[in-house]
Amino acid sequence: MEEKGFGTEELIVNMGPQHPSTHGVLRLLLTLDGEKVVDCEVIIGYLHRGVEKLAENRDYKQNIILTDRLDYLASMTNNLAYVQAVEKLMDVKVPERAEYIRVTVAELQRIASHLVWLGTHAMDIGAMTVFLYCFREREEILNLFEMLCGARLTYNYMRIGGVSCDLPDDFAGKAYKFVEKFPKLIDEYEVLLTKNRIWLDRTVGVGVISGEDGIDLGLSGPNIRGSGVEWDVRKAEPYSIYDRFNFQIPVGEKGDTYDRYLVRMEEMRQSNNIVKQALEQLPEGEIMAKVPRIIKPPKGEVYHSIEAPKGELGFYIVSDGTSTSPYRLKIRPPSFVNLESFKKMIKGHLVADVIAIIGTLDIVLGEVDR
Amino acid sequence: MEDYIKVKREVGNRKDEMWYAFLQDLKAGLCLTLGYLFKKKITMQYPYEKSTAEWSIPLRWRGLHALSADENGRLKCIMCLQCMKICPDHCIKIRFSGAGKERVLEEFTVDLSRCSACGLCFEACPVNSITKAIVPTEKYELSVYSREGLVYKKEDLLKNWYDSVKSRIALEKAENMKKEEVKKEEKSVES
Amino acid sequence: MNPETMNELINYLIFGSLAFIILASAIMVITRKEVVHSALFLILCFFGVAGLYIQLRAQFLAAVQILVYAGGIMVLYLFVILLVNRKVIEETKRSKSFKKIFILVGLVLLLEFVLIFTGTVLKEGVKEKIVEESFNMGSTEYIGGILYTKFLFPFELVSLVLLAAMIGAIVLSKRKI
Amino acid sequence: MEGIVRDVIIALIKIAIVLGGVALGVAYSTYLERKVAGWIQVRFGPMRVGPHGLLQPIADGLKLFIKEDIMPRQADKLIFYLSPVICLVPAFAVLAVIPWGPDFYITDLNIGLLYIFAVASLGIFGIVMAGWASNSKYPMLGGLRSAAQMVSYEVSLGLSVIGALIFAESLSMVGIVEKQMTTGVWFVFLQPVGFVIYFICGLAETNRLPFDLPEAEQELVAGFHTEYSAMKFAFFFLAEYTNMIVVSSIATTVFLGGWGSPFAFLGIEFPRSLGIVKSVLDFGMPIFWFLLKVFLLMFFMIWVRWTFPRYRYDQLMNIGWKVLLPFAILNIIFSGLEFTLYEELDWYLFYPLAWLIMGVMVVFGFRLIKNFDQFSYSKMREEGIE
Repeated sequence: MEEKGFGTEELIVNMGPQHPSTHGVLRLLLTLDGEKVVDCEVIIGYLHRGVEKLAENRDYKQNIILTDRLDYLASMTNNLAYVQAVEKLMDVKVPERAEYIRVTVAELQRIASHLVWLGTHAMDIGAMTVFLYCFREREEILNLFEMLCGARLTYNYMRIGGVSCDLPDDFAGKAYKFVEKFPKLIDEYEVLLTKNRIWLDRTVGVGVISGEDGIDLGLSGPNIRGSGVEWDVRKAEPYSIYDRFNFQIPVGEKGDTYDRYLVRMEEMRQSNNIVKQALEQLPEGEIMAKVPRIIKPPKGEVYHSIEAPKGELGFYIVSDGTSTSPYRLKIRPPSFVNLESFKKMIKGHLVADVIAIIGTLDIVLGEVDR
Repeated sequence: MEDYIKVKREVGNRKDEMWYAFLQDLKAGLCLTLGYLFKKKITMQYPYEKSTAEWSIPLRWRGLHALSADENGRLKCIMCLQCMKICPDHCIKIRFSGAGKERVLEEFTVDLSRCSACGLCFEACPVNSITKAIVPTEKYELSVYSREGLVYKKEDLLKNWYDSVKSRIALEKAENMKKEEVKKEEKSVES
Repeated sequence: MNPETMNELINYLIFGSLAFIILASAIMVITRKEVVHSALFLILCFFGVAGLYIQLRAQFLAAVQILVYAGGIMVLYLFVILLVNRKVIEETKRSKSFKKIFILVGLVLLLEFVLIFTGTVLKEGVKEKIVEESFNMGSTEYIGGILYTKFLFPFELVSLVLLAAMIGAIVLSKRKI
Repeated sequence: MEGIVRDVIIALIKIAIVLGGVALGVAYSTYLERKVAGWIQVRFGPMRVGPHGLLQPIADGLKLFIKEDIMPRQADKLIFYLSPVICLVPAFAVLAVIPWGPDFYITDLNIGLLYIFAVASLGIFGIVMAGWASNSKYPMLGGLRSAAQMVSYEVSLGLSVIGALIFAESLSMVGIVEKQMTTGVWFVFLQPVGFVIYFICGLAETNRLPFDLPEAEQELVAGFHTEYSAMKFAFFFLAEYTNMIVVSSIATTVFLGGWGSPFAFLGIEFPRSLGIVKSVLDFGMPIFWFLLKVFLLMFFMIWVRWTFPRYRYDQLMNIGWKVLLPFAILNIIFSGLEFTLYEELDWYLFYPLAWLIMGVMVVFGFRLIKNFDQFSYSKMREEGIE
């Protein structure tokens, strides 16, 4: 009998693009040895719409709606990043009230985005109920945004030089009510997860990535803060009016899934805090700066990045000075860059960890493929 | 205040050992969900129920387009083509005849199959007498059986306006303004 | 027809059908091309044997037969079959030396059966004695009692052997000690 | 001759009642599952079909009945057809020995519990075969997982009831209940650790969360029944819920006093003056108590499912072999001691002592197997040992 015939064989499993827990149309080509992942190839591009190319043929104002569709779970921050990039290019001073409104909605958006992350991450690991609790709270934020700008997902709210419309009368009250009760609800999620032994088993030591590796791979956002790297654009290079608020950035130590979970949970609390402060300090005044009706920035180029819920979101815009549409627009999407680390994180883990790690990376395919 | 804080990571704590041995972590979760069993439910029974005490469709909702008319039933549109130009998806089509002040609106079509509900057309409209000329309504049930059904003609858009709550609000506002004007005139006459 | 002959007839009918199931499924086991099918028929065969035990009033044995053989061992067989590459199985099946061994084993077994049957069952009076003795043999109490009195030493010995096997399995499966 | 015919007819009637009842119970346990899930998640659950969605199970059944039956081209046809049946039949066969009431059971075997374990262990073939026959990768992985899972947990499941059996001194299901009635103590009070182990293993055997790895929908899409549709899928579904009922009924019989009333210690009896009502109550109340206990256990299973995350495959194995099995064996050793104490001591001495020893056992056991315990396993990784 020949001995080589009894060797084990690797199994190649195609996970996605249609799979319940790849968070969209991500395709993973997994090579399995039993249940162990030996190799993994990440295949993207199923949701490519050519946003960057489209932007070259639309004017600056119309491009705002394209940014809505990048990370469709956090349209507000996408708007903010783009709008601020153009403002930087044109050197526009945004009125105080608009800045406060921007910070309020951006932080509410961060909470909403993290809620979706928590819900789907927990659901991938099997805790269905957390998902519905999270969506209950997200719904309230969406209701607020709906009241504010008339849309629930693709807001198209920010404008170059300010915001499109002022807060409705009852917005501040409702938002404040939400902010008041939200920390208690975070505690509830924590009861279900933080100390639960199953949750600990599934997350502790899974998908570990060290700070150095994270920096090498260009990780950003909660993903790199989970590894103990103190990097947050809001603190490192404060944009808008973030330097006026009292808040802290949570940082993990080990860089595993559990740390990233803790970081995001704490981030929700801090964001909640910022919203509270912003609502309290909200000044009266204009919501739009004086910008020309047809936006034609001077010749030049600009890169501006903000701290989106998923990480550092940057817009690089080149203007030729004569056209009303950008000569070139390049997006640095956090999800796309964060996904790079997937291969490094998954090596040697089991099939079940694949989805745990996709969950912890918090990717949105709209942003990955653009 | 420090900018960065370490998260509290309590894994494998010695003091929690007995807590885990007697399954207390599981008990805590179970108690929470049991509590929720008897709490008030938040589901809205759509389509039987279209609004609740907590939520109803807001006035700013970017729903179906409508062409607004004044209290005499005349379209407010001045055929400036601003909305057509700003629309990123080219879904508005306007045709008019005549020139100058005698322009007549012949065609105003909104193709919802292309529309991405960005709301730029509503914003671009320069008309501002109580409402803009093209306004979003609160309607959100837009499904139809054929693609042709998604193309809204001038008459449909006007009908949308009269169907929506906004026309009533606008009418009330207009009446109020008239009354106030009348009052003002009376006052000025008196003085 | 009086009740006793009726009972006997029913007994024979049951035995006949069980025997048929056992034999037929046993033949199927060795003739099927697909190994999983063979495994399924083997389970059926086990069931037939369990049925025979029940007819002999050895309910405990029947239950254990199903629990251990059908429920435990066959699952492991299936597990192995699912894991092993089909090609390997086919090659093994085609190999001629294996066939020779199997035929040899079969012949030896047949010989044993012939010896046993001529030595016991077919002898005068033995059958009745066996029937009489085995009337209570199958019950749980009887087996429990006999295991802990008459066969205590062998029982303990077997458990020791099993323990050794268990430790051996752990040591073998552990890659580094 | 007449006797045989009568026996057969009575048996058939009993079987019909039990199977019909259980089938209906299964249908409505899906309703219960969805309702409880809904309520826990602050929603309503099914509401549309019938008042409060009461006809939902029937609508679901009809839907599954008229759905297109898809057969993968590469599948092994015979086994693909057979495996849902193989899955369902043992689940129903087990019902034969479950004593719903003192006079209401299909049969009483003197090896009752053994029969249940023997037959119940067969359901796994359906799953493994389904995984293999589909000839597709996700079902295959699901089938393999379930084979390993069922085999592992069956061991602890069997060992966990032995403590109770020491006290019952019988394997017959009716005998076990009657023993609890005569001594007046439910075995759950004598064997809480055994009960907990049994219940956890029961969750694993029925593939319920946190152990629903064979069909973990987030990883393996639907596990072994990914390729199944229509009635064949319905069979798996039926089998799963029937198994839930079976596991709950065994727990009720062995640990929770079977049909015994929880208020039996008050010594209340229905007065003779009630006449025929008394005999109906005498027949009906035990069945009611039994069903109530089964219902509560099933509710608990559902409740657990909608609260916890899911274990990973290797962790599941670790728990089965390195936590539950040592505890089950410890429990057996303890049960021997407990039985001696039970015979020797009065109840006011016995209970505090037994429970104290039990507590010490749990603590000691947790410490002893700590290095294998999942939670400490995380801690170990935390400290970088692995």
